[in-house]
Amino acid sequence: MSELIPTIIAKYNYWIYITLMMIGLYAMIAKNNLVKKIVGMNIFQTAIILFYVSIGVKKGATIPISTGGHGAAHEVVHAADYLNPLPHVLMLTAIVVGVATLGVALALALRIYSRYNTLEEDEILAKIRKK
Amino acid sequence: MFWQIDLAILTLVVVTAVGSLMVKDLLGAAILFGAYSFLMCLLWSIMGAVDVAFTEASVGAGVSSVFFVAAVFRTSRRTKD
Amino acid sequence: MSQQYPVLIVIVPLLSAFAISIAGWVNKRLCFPIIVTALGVAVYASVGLLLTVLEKGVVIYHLGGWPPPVGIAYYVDHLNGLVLVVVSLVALLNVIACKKSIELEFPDKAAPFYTLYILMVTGLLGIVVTGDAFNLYVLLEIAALTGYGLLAMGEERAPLSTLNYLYMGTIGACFYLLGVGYLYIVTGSLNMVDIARLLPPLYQSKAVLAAFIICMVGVWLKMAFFPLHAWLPNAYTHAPSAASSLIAPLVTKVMVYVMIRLILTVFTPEFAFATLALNNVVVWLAVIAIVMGAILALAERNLKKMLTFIIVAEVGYMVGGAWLGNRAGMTGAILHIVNDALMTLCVFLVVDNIVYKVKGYAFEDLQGLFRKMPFTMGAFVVGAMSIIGVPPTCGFFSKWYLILGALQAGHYGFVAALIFSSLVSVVLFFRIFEICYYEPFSDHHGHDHPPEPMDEAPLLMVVPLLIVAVILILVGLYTGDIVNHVIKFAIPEGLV
Amino acid sequence: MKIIGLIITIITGAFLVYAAVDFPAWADPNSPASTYLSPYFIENSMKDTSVPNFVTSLLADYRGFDTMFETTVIFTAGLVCFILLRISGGKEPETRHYRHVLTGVTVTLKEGRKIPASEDFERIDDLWTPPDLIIKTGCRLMIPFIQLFALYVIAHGHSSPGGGFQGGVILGASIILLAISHDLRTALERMREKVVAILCPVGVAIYAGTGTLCLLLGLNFLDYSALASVLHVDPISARSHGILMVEIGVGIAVMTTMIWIYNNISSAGKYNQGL
Repeated sequence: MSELIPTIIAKYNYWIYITLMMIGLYAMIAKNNLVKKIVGMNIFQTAIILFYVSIGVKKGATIPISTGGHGAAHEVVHAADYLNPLPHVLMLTAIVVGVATLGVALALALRIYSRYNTLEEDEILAKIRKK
Repeated sequence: MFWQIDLAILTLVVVTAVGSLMVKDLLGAAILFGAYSFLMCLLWSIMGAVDVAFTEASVGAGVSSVFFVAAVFRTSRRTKD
Repeated sequence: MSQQYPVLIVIVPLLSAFAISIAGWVNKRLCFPIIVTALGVAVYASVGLLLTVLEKGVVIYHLGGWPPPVGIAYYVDHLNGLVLVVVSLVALLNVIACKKSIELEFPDKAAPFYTLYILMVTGLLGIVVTGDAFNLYVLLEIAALTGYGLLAMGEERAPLSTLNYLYMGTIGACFYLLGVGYLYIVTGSLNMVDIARLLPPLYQSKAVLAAFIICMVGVWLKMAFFPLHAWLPNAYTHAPSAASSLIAPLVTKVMVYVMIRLILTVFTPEFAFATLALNNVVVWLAVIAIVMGAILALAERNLKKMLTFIIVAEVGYMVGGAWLGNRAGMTGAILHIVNDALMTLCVFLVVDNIVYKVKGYAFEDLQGLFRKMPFTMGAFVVGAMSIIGVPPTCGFFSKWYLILGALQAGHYGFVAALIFSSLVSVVLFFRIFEICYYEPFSDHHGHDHPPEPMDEAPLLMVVPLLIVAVILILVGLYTGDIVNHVIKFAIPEGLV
Repeated sequence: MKIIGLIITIITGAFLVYAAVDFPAWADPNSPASTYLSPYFIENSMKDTSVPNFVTSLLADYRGFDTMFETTVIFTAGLVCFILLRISGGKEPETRHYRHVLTGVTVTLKEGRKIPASEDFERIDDLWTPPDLIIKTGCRLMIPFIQLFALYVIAHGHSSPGGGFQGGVILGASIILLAISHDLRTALERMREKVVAILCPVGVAIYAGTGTLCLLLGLNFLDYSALASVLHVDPISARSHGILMVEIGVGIAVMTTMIWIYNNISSAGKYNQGL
C-alpha cells in the first residue's frame, strides 16, 4: 500500500487521461443522441492529446521557445532547459484532425436530421423499420 | 506550479466532461463542451505546451463550439439522455 | 527523376486534387482528364519503384532532406512496392470504369467527388509508402475522412451508416494513435525501423505489450475484423457505386497491410508470435469471422450487401493467414491482399454496371442479365470463380498458400473454415447465376414475347471491367513469379 | 447497450491502467521520450533553421510533411461538408421577403417578381429577428483588430507561440463573427462562396507547391534549403523563409475552411441568413 500512493501521485496525469478517455468511450457506445456521441468523441480525442502533452513535460524545463531570439545561433542551448517539443507538434496535428472530424460528423448529423427529423438513434431506427 | 490549482483544474475538467454528457439540453452540452476545452487549454498551458494550448483555445474552444451551436440551431435542442 | 518516385506517387495525386477542385469552379470537363493523368503517373511511378526495389533492394527517401529518426522517411521494400502497384492500378481502373456512373449520380457535384476520390487514393498510397508511425496516422485520417464523404453521398440511409462508421473509425484511429504514443513514451522515436531497433530490450515491458494490442485493436476496427465488423456492411451497401467500388477493394486491404507492416517491421515476428503467444486466439477469431461472414452472406437477398459480408470473411482469411505465424501463411495473406483487391474490384464493378443499367441490385432485379449484359456477367463469372477459388483464377493460389500455412501450423480449424467458406461461396454465386440466367416471368404465358434485347453497359464501363477480369486470370497464372520474386523478399528471414 | 458500453469501458480502462504502471514517472527528465530524439531538435533548431520557436521549426520543417497532410485533412473536411450539405440549384422559395433598411418596412414578393435593384433593400428569411445595434457595432469595431492580431500570429509564429493554424483559425473566426453578429448574407458579400472554395485548395497548394519547388530545384521534397538559390540567401535563412511561406499557405487554407464549414453548417447548405 505504501508503494501504491507514490505511484498514484507520480502519474496522476495518466490516471486523469484514462478517466477522460473512458468517459468519452462510454458516451460513444452507450449514448442515444447523435450529437452527444459526437461530444463524447471529442472528449475521447482530447484525452489522447492530454496523454501526449503529459509525455512532453520535463521537470525544471521551460516552454520550448529559445530565449536567445533571432541571431543568437552561436549560443549554446541546453536540451534539459526546454520541454520536449515533439509531442506538442504531434498534438497540433491531432487537434486539427479532431476539428475536421467534428465538422464532418456534424454535417452528417444535419443530413440525418433533415431526413428523419430527429437525432435520437432509437427513434431513427424505429422510423427505418416502419418502412 | 501550485498543486492546489492543478488539482482544482483537473477536477473541473472531469466535471465539465461528465456534465456536457449528462445535461439534458444540447445547447447546454455544447457550451459545457466549450468550457471543457478552455479548461483543457489552461491545463496544457500550465504544462508548458503553449502552442497546443493556443491551438486548443482557438480551434477546440472557439470554432468547435461555434460549429456545435450552429448544428444545434439547425437541428433540435431536445435530447433524451 | 527516378530517385524521386517514392514521393511522386503521393504528391502527383495530391497536387492534382487541388487542380481538380479549382477546375470544378472553372471548367468541369477538365476534371476527368486530370484525375486519369494523375493516377496514370502514380501507376507509372509505382511500377517503376517496384522494378527499382526488385533490382536494388529497399528504397529510402528522406522527406525535407532530414535523415530518418529526425525527419520523416519513406521506406519502400518488396511488401509495399507490391501493394502500391495494386492500389494505384485499382484506383485508375475504377475511375475510368465509373466515369459514367459518377456523371449519372452526381450531375452537379462531380468535381468535389473527383477531388475526394483522388484525395482518398493519396491517403491510401501514403499509408502504404510511409515509414513513420505518426505520418501513417495522419494519412489514415485523410483516407478515413474522404471515405466518410464518399460513402455518405449514397442512398438515403447512407448518412446514418456513415456516421456509425465515423464513430468506429475515429475510435480505431485514436487507438492506433494511443499505441504510437505508448511506443513513443518507452522508445522516444516515431520512425518504424528505429522503433524496431530500440524495442528488443523492452519486450518484457507492459507498455510495449499494451502498445501492440492497442494498435492491433485500432487497425482491426478499421478493417472490420470479426467482432468489430458491424459498421461495414451497411456503410458499403448504401454508398454510391463509384465510391463502394473504390473503398471496398482498397480500404480493408490497406489496413491488412498496416497490420502486417506492424507485425513484420515494427514489432518483429519474434515478439508478435513467440513472446506473446496470442496466435491461437486471433486465428480462432479469424475462423469465426470467416464462418460468420459466410453465413450472414447466405442470409442476404441483395447482391451488394451479400458481397460486403464476403469482404468480412475475406478479412478473416488475411488476418488468420498473417497470424498463423509461419512463412506460408504470411505469403498467403500478402498474396491475398493483391488478389482480394482485384477480385473485389471485379465484382463491385459488375454491381456498378448493373446499377447503371437496371437501377437496382436486389436479387429480383438480376433476372435475365446473362442475355442482357453478357460481357458484364462474363466478368462476374470470372470474379466469382476467383472468390470461390477455382484454379486458373488467382483466388485459388492464395487459398492454397493459406491452407498450406494452416496445415504447417497444425491449425485444422482454419483449414475447415477456408473450405467451408469456399463451399458457401459456391452456393452463393451459383444461386445468383441461376437467377441471372432465367428470364423474368411474364404475365402472359405465351411463348410469343420476344427475348429481351442485349442492353450492355457503355463501352467505357465494360472495357476496364474486362481488363480486370483478364488481370485476375493473369495474376493467377503468374502467381509463382510473384511469390518467388516479390513476396519471398517481403517476409523477413526469421519467419519460417 | 448501456451495460455493454460499461463492460467495454471498464475492460479497456483496466487494461490501460495496467499498462500505465510501466511508464516512466511523469515529468521525468531522464525518460526515453526526453532523452532520445528531442534534444536534437532543441539544440539544433536554431542552427538548422534559425527559428527560435522549436515547435514551429519542428512543425513546418523537420516534420513538415505531416503538417502538409494535416492541412489537407482540413481541406478535406471543408470539402466533405460542402459535398454533403450544399444544396445547389435549389428552388427559390415561392415568397421572398425584403426589408427596407431605412424604414424597417418588410415587402413580401410572390414568385417571379423583382424589386428595383437598390441598396435600400436587404433580403431576409421567414424567421428574422432584428440584429442588436450594440452587438453589430461592437463586432464591427472588433473585427479589424482581430484580423490584425491574426496576421501578427501568422507572421510572428517563428519566435512566439502561434503560426499558420492558429492565425488562420482566428482570421476565419473574424468572418464567422461577422456572420453571427449580422447575418450570413453580409458575410457572404465579403467572402463569396466561390472565393472560399478556390482559396482553400490554393492555400494547401501553396504548401505542396513550395515542396514541389524544392523538388524541382534538385533537392528532396520540402527541403527548403533548395530555395536558397531562388531567394538569394544562405540555406539556413532559406529554411526560415520556406517555413514562413508554408505558414501563409496553411493560414489561407485554414481560414477559408473554417468559413466554409461554418457557412454550410449554419445554413444547412441553403446559404440564406444563417443563424
